[in-house]
Amino acid sequence: MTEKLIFQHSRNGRTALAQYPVTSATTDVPEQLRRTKRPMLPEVSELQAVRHYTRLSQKNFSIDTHFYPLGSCTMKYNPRACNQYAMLPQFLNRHPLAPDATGQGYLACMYELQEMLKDVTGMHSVSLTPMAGAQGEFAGVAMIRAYHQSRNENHRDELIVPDAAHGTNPATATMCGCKVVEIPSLPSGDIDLEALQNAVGPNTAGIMLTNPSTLGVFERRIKQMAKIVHDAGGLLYYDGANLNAILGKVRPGDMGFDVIHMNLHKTFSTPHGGGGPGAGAVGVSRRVAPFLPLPIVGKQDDQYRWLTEKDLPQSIGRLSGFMGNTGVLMRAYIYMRMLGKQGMPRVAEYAALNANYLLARLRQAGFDAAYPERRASHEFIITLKRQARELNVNAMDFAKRLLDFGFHAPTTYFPLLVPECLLIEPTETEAKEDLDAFVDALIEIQREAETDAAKVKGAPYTLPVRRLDDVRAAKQLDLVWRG
Amino acid sequence: MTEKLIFQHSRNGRTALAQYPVTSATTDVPEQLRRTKRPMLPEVSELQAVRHYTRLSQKNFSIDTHFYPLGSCTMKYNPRACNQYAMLPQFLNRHPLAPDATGQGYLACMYELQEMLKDVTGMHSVSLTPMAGAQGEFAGVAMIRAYHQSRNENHRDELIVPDAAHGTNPATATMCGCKVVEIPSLPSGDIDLEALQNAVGPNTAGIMLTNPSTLGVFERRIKQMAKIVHDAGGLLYYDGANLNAILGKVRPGDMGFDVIHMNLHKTFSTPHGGGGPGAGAVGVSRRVAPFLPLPIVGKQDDQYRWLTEKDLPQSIGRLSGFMGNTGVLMRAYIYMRMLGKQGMPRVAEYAALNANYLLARLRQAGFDAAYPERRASHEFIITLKRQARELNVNAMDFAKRLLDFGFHAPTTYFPLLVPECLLIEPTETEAKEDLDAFVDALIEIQREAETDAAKVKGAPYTLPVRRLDDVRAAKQLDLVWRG
Amino acid sequence: MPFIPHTEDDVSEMLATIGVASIESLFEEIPAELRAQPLTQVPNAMTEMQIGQLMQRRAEQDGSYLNFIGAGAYQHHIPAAVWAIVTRGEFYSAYTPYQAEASQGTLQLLYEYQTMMASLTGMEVSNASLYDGASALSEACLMAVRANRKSQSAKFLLPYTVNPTYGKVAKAIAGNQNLQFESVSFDAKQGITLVDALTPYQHEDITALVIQQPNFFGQLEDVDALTDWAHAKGAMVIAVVNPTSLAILKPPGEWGSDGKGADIVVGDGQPLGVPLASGGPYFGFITTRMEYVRQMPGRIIGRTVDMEGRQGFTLTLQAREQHIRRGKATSNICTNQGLLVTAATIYMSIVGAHGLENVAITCQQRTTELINALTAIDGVKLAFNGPRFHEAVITLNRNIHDVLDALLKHGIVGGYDISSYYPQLGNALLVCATEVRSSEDIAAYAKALAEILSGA
Amino acid sequence: MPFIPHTEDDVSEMLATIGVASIESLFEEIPAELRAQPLTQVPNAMTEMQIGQLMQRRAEQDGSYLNFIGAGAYQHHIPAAVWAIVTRGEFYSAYTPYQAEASQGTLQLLYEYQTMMASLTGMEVSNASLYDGASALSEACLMAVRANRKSQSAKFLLPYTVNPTYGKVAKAIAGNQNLQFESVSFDAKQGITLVDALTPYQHEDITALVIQQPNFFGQLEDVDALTDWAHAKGAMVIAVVNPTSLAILKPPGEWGSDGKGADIVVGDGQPLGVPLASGGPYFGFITTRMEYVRQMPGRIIGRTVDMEGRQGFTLTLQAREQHIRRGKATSNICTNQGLLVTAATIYMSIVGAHGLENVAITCQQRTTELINALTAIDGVKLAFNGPRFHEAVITLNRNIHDVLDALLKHGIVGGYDISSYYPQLGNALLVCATEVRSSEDIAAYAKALAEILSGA
Ligand SMILES: Cc1ncc(COP(=O)(O)O)c(C=O)c1O
Ligand SMILES: Cc1ncc(COP(=O)(O)O)c(C=O)c1O
Repeated sequence: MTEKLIFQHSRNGRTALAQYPVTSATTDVPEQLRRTKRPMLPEVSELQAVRHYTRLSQKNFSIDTHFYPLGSCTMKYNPRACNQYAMLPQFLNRHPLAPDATGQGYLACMYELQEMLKDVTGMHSVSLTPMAGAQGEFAGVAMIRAYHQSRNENHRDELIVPDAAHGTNPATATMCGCKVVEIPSLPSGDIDLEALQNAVGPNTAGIMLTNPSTLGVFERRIKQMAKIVHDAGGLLYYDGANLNAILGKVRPGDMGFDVIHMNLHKTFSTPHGGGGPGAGAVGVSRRVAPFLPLPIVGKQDDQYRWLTEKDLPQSIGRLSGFMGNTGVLMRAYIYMRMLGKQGMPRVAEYAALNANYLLARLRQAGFDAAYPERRASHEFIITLKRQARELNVNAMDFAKRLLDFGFHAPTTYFPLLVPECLLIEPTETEAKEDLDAFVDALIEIQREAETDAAKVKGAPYTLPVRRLDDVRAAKQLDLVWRG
Repeated sequence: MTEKLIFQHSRNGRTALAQYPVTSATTDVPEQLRRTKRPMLPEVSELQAVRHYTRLSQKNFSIDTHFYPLGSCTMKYNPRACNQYAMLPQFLNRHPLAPDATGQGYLACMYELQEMLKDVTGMHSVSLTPMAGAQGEFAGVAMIRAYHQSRNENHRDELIVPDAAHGTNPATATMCGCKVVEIPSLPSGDIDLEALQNAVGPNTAGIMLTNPSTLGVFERRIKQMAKIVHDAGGLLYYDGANLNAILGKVRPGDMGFDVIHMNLHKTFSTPHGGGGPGAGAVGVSRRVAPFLPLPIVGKQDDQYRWLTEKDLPQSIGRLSGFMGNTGVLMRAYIYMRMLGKQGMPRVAEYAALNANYLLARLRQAGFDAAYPERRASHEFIITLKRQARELNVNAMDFAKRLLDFGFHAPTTYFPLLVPECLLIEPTETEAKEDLDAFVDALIEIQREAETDAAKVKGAPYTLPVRRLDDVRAAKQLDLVWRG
Repeated sequence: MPFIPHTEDDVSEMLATIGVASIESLFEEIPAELRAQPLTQVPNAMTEMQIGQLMQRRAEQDGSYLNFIGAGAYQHHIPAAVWAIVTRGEFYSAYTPYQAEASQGTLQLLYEYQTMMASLTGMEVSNASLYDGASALSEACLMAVRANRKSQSAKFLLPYTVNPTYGKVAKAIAGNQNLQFESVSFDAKQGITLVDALTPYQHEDITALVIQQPNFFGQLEDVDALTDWAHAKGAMVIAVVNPTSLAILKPPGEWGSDGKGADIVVGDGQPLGVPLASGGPYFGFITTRMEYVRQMPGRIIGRTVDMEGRQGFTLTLQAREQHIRRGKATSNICTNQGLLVTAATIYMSIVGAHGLENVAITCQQRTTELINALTAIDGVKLAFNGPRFHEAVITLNRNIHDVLDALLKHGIVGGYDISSYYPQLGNALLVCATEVRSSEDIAAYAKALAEILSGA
Repeated sequence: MPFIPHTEDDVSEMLATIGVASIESLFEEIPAELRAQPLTQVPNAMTEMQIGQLMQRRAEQDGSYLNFIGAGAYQHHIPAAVWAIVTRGEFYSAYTPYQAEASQGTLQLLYEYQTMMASLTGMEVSNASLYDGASALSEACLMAVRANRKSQSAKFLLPYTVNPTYGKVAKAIAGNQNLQFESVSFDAKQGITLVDALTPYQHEDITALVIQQPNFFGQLEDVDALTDWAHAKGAMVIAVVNPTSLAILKPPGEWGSDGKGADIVVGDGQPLGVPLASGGPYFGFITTRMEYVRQMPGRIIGRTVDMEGRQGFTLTLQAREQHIRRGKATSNICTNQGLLVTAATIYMSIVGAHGLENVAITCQQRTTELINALTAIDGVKLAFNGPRFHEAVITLNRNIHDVLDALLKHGIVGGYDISSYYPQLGNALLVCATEVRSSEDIAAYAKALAEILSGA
């Protein structure tokens, strides 16, 4: 059923009276500064709001309701404990600018989180402040620039980015005023070292790498790459979106990376919330440490405090109004404490097991792996190029039809260089029988594609809406409701 | 989609390790007292449990998702604040047998709840301990018996119960060792006074009445009835399931009732939780007060404490292991404080407005009211006798078809004396346009019944299951899963 | 208006449709002299913010204590997921699943619950809940009167080792139908009921013997011997059990040397994911053998199929219940404790069989640790020998009330004073430590108690 | 294993299917010399019970204070319903709505959110969120460079009355693309930016003027005059606003004597249902006019129809975004603050237009009450005259740091020390009282401060 808009439940004068102070006063704001017409906020009862948004929620797929193998997104179980204990009243009611003395419990968590993240990444220092992966990337590249500037190498403004990179990588380079130098991947999925060698030069600021890459394979010659870039005077940036694949197994610091960001909302299982919030903590090697973004938690004589510009005068500065997405950090902290030291490598191990198992089963079922010679990391790519060509059923069609089978679709059409790709990341928290059911569904869809392609192309059928008209959405812009 | 049973997700050795203490110890329980085979509890991951029960929940209709006009059940909005503040950690972690000194905040709420309930019912004293309406009835009838016994009128064991009464009324009488004397209702919906006069006698313990009755009308001659019963030496029991209809407008104490129970899970909006818990607080007139069930909160010098057998030696005793459904009582307390004194009569007023409006609209649409000459209380009865006879579409069919329109069905086939009845209670928290949509649905179903009866009789179509085979359920008993 | 959506326009349109001039007219059938005066004891309305602040203050007034009381309600770890799901609107704000098709979530969950409880207790069938453990015992006794066709007496043996409140409740509830309860004394050394104590009733018509395992003192009864004694003479056995303990204790369904087991099993489900919350809401469970299912009180869910042959769930055997059978029903219960059963079902699913076993073992260890720490103190003695679960009676050389008061100042709720129930035990205190009490907690208790008893 | 469902059987079957002998083999492509050593700084695993107890202790260590700080984050009443719904798994654990058909819940909510924010700010379009208010200002500046075709300078006027942290963040983020920020001084009496202070820039190429309303001091700027000045010279106006205040203040979309309004509006959405939580997660909002929509950063939801003509919602104008446009995108933002927007949307729905107005008015009253109570104390002065919203600067005759420390002992967080940002103001303290602060709270503050300042 189509759900009305909340505004369509609205009636003039209807109101949830328990929810705001009653006052007969009027404002003393001078007339020329005053609002004259009420904003169009809904006027509904509390029940209407509760019912409306409860019903809306049911129209979502989510980890809590569906297998959600969205590649590059690490949709693993978000333990409920993380939410419950991050939301204790004392934590929620504390003002960010209240004295550190009133937040020693909270700061202890943040400090320990910094320490744990250093350990799992092998970096020298960590700042928790970036509010998502992309802001972590921004902080990282800004630090790389600040590092070069501190050495009077202001001209180093070229960032090397593989063609398989996530869009945030080149976009970040631009935001930092850098130029992007793209290098290709080889058919094996590894980076073309020769191209890299040719790409570096006196203007090289560094390289942005994801390892395992977004192609779902581990970059085997990472040490050689590090040497090439370092020899050219550049730094290595690690995009930590795929950290889940190697947690506790290899550390970016040991691979030679100078700067990394982590997606705590992936690897450390904080919820994605239908788009966010995330947390993109950054880690750096010793030489980049002076440039870390503020604030950072310091510890002195068993007291914790936020470090400021005075402590870190070379910092690239502040990236948020306060301390970043603290509540997300709390959730990540709780999760990491529950995993413990033994739990970290286990994450990578079972993520890899699930991915490689799913890959093996799909290959047995006749699907084409994009990198058939390679081990999967925590994710892998199936290409439906053949199906698209022979049956005129493409990756999008498979994706939409999967929804009817009760599975969220894998990531489609990313990375861009693999045609008709499905990037599949099961994560370690899914059970074998659910992976098997997913394989069965894909086999069934393949069968449908062969016998009744129109059925697949018309999917989905069982969701609140059929396939949506994206072209109309972009052409006849309807971005706010006008009644 | 059919949801697997949780046991079907179970695998030997699968476990949610974060959720229990790890121990290598074994128990020192002597062998002959020890369990040898593990119980068949699910062995699933935390995610599997979360996903399973989240998905199951979506298969329910509920107030938070649907209009739920279930007559006699007062399915009004359950404010979320009641849940949040009843579940503050200090409240949840307190042991019931901890000293009263550690529960002064909680006891203050309970004491004030007692005071407020006295006020809205017009009774002399209140005990909060009964755990649902039926246990409140039990306490009430037990008190009536204790009262008679205290006057050496042990023989008074006949309880008069109108034919329209809820099943718990006669069942309670039996549980208290009383005999049930049934009296009929008149075509007007009022009790047959003559029959009442004939029914009373020297063995009369009392009468159990719901007013407004389950026929959805106010018993107009309640004063006369009270006189008849009192003159015969009996007491009047008020079944408070319908208190919502008259809250703040008439008080049972003023009508002449000696004992009442309230359904806090109806009138005071505590959640029904898919079947319970409830809270069936009882109120009594002064002469019945010594017999109240324990415990009760007393106040002395600004300190609160639980009264015991020492304080109330004539009490009928204890009905629960501790203090009754305290968490439900907390929620009712919070709700009552949010309504406040002005909010109480408003509940009755708008409940009556909604019921009478719905009745008027349905009558205009051609449906038959069971008591067309009467005002509706907070609920009313439509009889589909005509439809059953002429179209072979009965109340059950209408009810099931309503589900397809996104409305929970009204109460069907209760009270028993009105054939093919729908007992409809919209409650005060529903908006006019939702009532209108409900009327539209019934009109449409009526149209379907006239043109395509099979369609209505085959309903529902859009729910997780079609109509269920109740006969098979009762004949081929399948009450536990055997793998 | 809080919780009322009507606008002025709504009201006038609705009144016009009804054909009356004012809302007041809707109450015209109520005799004028009965109309209520404004309320005096209900304060003015508070906003949600105000009541929230008040409740927060009251919660802080109650404070947080280290708790060492069990006595029928046990503090356990509850996975955060449990109440996050329980309080979802679809479970929280649904009514009894009368419309099965619109209640499959609740119904399937209850069917799963019945399966779990039957298995945990070793019985064949379970209902969907009763109010609490104490009232469940009353219902079990009433049920036994119906089920034990051999017995006419309606007489029950109720050992002193059964929770005394359960006894009080049984008398208050079942006493009205003239059920009689005879107390049975316990062995002073082991704190359990010996068969010897039953012999006076050897030749009486006894409807059922009640056996609580672990008993009120936390001690383990010799359930096989007691069960054999009862069954040999045609009495039923009603087991009162703690569900956590059943992860390691022989299930009632296997009690007796022939393994035939108890006839009816009841208990309080609180330990399975329900917070202490000053006493409720908890839930009572009852399980029995298939042959007695029609005598069982409360709702029962059955699995069946729909018109298309798909699996579905529905209320069944309703002819036992008040809404059908009225005065002849097995019980008057209607609203039960569904939401708590929801919690317990999710709890059992998450913790699982292996987890529950670990919980039980850890509780037992912690209590042993507690006993060792406390009885190491001068003036503290263990009351009973023999195996126990996670509770024990200790005796002090000082008035219990004063000691508990003094402990409170240390932030400790030190146990439940049972001296008035069992004067023969002297200054007897029932103490309990579950898995939530750490070794540090126990040490803190021992330190405070030592201080208090040494008169420091 | 916590959160991992694999049984031993599963593992061996899966390895067999893959055709390897051990899980370790799956990592064989990783050069051996890179393999990690066991972790040293990550402690052993805790159970949920243990971490829960630890967090409870840490929360108690933080304690509860009466808070009088605002300075960009405001304590408001949040209806219990808001977070009960926000934390439902379907909202909480969903990803970005890339598969529109499986994300209609989130998408429709975001469309409703866009509508509310556009209306609240008086603009035509809104995105679906940015990280927070401070970073939103940076994005707005970058957007203005793209949108203001008349300006080549990338130079911004940033009055001192704008939250200083917002300025720092703008420099840290937008500075990398060589945007320049010029500070503008404020009137010492009224604490607002006068047009006079802008005249030095009269003949410079200015890309945009930033106006914060209410400004960092809580004072109300003469937004019409400032807007007129900017627009007259071809500079854009970027408004930084508090959404609560917009219930009573002229929306930026109407600023200026011609009512044409600001060009880009940003702010922090925290006051709309998001708890303080030591600083986050909050969310940034940005709204603008339709003509600039293609320059706007972040996700945008559009309403469209499905194959059957039914209403549906989807991400649109994605060609602005990094995943399509990569190095040429309007911003690098990907993950945003969706869950907080969920909270804000539900908050605005429940509180409503009338409610938000009452909240705003009450905040203003409370702050007036607070100022009156505090300035009645010897040694306390109000820094600025003129209209304000719910914050004010007071100056003390004592070192602020010491006073705040002393207030802490009374359980009071007394305000935000801005003396280091604005040395010219002396011992300046920014104080705030919203609707959650009662008259008693305010009296308690005044009493404690009087005591401290009188040197008692
Ligand atoms: C490989 C990769 N890099 C970077 C990002 C950006 O992270 P975020 O969305 O948290 O900004 C993502 C995720 O979206 C990603 O998958
Ligand atoms: C009229 C009436 N009386 C009594 C009851 C019994 O109340 P409870 O279900 O709380 O036991 C009900 C509700 O079910 C009822 O509607």
